[in-house]
Amino acid sequence: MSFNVNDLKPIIEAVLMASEQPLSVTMIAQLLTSETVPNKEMIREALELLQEDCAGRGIDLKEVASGFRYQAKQEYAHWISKLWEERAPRYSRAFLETLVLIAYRQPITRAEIEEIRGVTVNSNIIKGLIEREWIKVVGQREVPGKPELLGTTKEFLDYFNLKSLTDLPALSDIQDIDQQAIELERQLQLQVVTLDDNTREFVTENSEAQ
Amino acid sequence: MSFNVNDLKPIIEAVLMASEQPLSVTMIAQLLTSETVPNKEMIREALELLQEDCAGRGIDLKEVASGFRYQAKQEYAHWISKLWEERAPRYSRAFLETLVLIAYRQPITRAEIEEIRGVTVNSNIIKGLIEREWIKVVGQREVPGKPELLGTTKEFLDYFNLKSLTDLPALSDIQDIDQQAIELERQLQLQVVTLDDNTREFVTENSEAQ
Amino acid sequence: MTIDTTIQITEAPSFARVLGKSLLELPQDLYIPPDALEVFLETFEGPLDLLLYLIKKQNLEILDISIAKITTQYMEYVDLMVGLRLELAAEYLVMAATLAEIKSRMLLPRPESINEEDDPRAELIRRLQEYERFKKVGEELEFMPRLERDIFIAQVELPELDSERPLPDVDLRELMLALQDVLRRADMRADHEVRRDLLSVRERMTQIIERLHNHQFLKFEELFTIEEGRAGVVVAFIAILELLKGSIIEIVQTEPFAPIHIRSASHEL
Repeated sequence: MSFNVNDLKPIIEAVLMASEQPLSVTMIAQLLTSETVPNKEMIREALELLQEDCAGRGIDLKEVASGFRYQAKQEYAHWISKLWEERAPRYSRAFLETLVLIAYRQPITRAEIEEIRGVTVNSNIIKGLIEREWIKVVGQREVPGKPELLGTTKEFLDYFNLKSLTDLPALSDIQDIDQQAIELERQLQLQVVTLDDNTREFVTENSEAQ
Repeated sequence: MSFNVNDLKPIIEAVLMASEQPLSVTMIAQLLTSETVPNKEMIREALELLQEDCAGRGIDLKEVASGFRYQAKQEYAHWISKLWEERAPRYSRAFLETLVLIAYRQPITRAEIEEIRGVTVNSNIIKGLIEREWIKVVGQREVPGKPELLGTTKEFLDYFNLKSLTDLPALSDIQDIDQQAIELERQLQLQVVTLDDNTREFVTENSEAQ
Repeated sequence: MTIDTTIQITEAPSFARVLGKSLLELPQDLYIPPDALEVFLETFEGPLDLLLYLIKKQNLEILDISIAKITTQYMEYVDLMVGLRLELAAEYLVMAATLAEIKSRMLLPRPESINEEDDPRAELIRRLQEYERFKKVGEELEFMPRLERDIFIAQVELPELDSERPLPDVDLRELMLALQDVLRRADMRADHEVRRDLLSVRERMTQIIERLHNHQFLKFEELFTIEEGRAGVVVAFIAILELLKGSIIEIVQTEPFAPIHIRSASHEL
C-alpha cells in the first residue's frame, strides 16, 4: 500500500494527538515504515496541511525543538486553567505503588520495581515522580544496560512530613494481618542489635531477598 | 459577553483536548459560568458540530459514560500502539467473567457471583477490579453477614468506550425449557451472538432484577 | 491475577487451545493425558464450564443427559484433580454430588404427570444456561474496543496558563494502602521478600551514592559516624556491602595497608 498525502493526514493527526511527546518527521516516518517506504517530503506536506486545518479551531499544530505537537491555543488558556478548579487532580494507584516501592527499596531500578509489582512501569509515572521532585536518579547499576537507580529526595520527606526514611511506618505495622511479618520484623531488629559477629550471615540472607 | 455557537466551538475543543478526563455538558457549562449564563443547549449544539468536524480526520469526539472526550479513530490504533513500548494489560477469563456478572447483575454480592459461576471468586479478582476502579462497593444487603453489594463504575464504561450499560452486548434470553431443548443444541453449535435490538429488552430485564 | 495464560476454548468443535497450539486429540474419550492435565484444568472456569464443555463435546440433547455417564466422567476428573488442586476439586465434587443426586431421583418411581419443576434436571439446566449467557458475554468483552489497546485518548499540550496547575495531594495513609497491596501481591510471588529490608540501610545506601556524586573518592572511614553508635556503624557497613554487591560502588586500595577508598562503579576511566 502506498499513501497519498490525504491518506497520511488523518494518520499523522491521530498519532500526534495520542503521543505524549512531540514527534519529529523522522519518527513519524519510522512509525509508518512497515506499510510503505516513508516519504519525508509527503509527511512534511501533510503536516503543513494539518497546520492550515487548525485555523479557526481551538488547537494549533506547533513545531518545537524535538518535533511537532498539538497544543491548545493560548487564547483559551483562561478556560483551561479553570479545569483544575472543577476537579481535584489525583494520582493513579500505579503511581503511588511505584513511589512507595522506591521509598522502601531504594536504590532500586525500574526493572526491579516491575519485578515486584508484576507489571511494567509506565515511563510517565517515573517522569511524573521526577517532575514532582519526589524521586531522582541517584546512580546506575554497573551491569549491562547500566540501569538507573532511583531513590527518594528530601522533598519527598518534607512533603510527607518525615525527618528521615526510618520514620516511615515499619512494614510490620502495615501488614498487621500477617502475624508472620510482625514476627519477622522483630527478629530483624534483634539481628541488627546482635550483628557484630554474624554480619556476614545477615547480609547474605538479606541479599538473597533481592 | 455572550457567546454564539461559533465562538463556543473552539473553546470547547481546546478545553476537551486539554483535559485528561472526559467532560460532561454540565462540567463544560460550569467552566464557562463566569463569563455568561451557560446555555446547555448551545453547548450540545457546539459538541454536535465538533463531532461533525471529525469526519475525515484522525480523531473522533466520543461520548462515554463520564462525558465527551477526543480520541484517535480506532482504525489508526495500529500505528499509535507502536508509540508505546508497553503492551496493553491482558485480563484472564475469570477476571472478565466476574466483571461481566457484576455489570449485568448489579448490585450483586460475591456469593451471588459464585452461585452463577459455580466456582469460588478469587479475592484478588475483586481487589483487582476495585483497584482498576471498574467496580465499587455500592452498599450492603440487609441479610445476616451484611454482604457487600458490588456495582460497576463510570470508569469501567469509559474504559470500554461505552456511554451506558445498555451499550453492552445483550445477554441471550433464557427460554422456557421445552423450546430450549430444541434450540439449545443449535445455539451451542453456532454460538450466535445476538447483538441486535434486544439491548433494550435486556435493560428492562436488568432493572427489574435490581 | 490479570496475567492471562492465553488459554481459551474455541467453540464447535470444542477443543482446548493452549498458547495457540491445539490439543485436538485431548478429550476424545475423556481421558486426559497426565502431562496435559494441569493445562486442561486451567482451561475451565469451574465445574459448570467443564460440564458445558462435556455436553457440547458429547453432542448431547441437554434434556437427555445421561447422568450416569456424566457422573462417571466427573468422578474421573475429580480423581485426577485431587492430587493437583484440592480447593478446585471441592467445587467439582459438589457438582458430581449434584449429578448423582439427580440420577438417584430419576431412578425413583415418578408421578404420572411430570412438570418442569419436578424434573430434577431442570435446576441444573437452568444453572448451565445462566452461566453460559455470562460466559459468552465475558468472551465478547475480550474483543470489545478498550482503552490502552484499541482506544487512545487525544490530548494536546497545554498553553501557558495564568494559574499554576495544582499538583495532586497524597497523604501518607494513601501511600501505605498502596504499599499494603504491593506487599500482598508480592507475597503471592514467593521469590520476593520485600519486608525483610531495613529502611535505615536503604536510606544509607542512597546517601552514600549521593555523596559519591560530589566526590570522586571517599575515604572508607568517612562513611561511618561514630556518634551513631554501634547500630549506626552496622547500618553503614551493610549499606556499603549492599552497594558493592549491586555493582554500584567499588572499593579501592592502592597498596597493602594504604587507606581504603570508595568510588562510584561508573567512574570515568
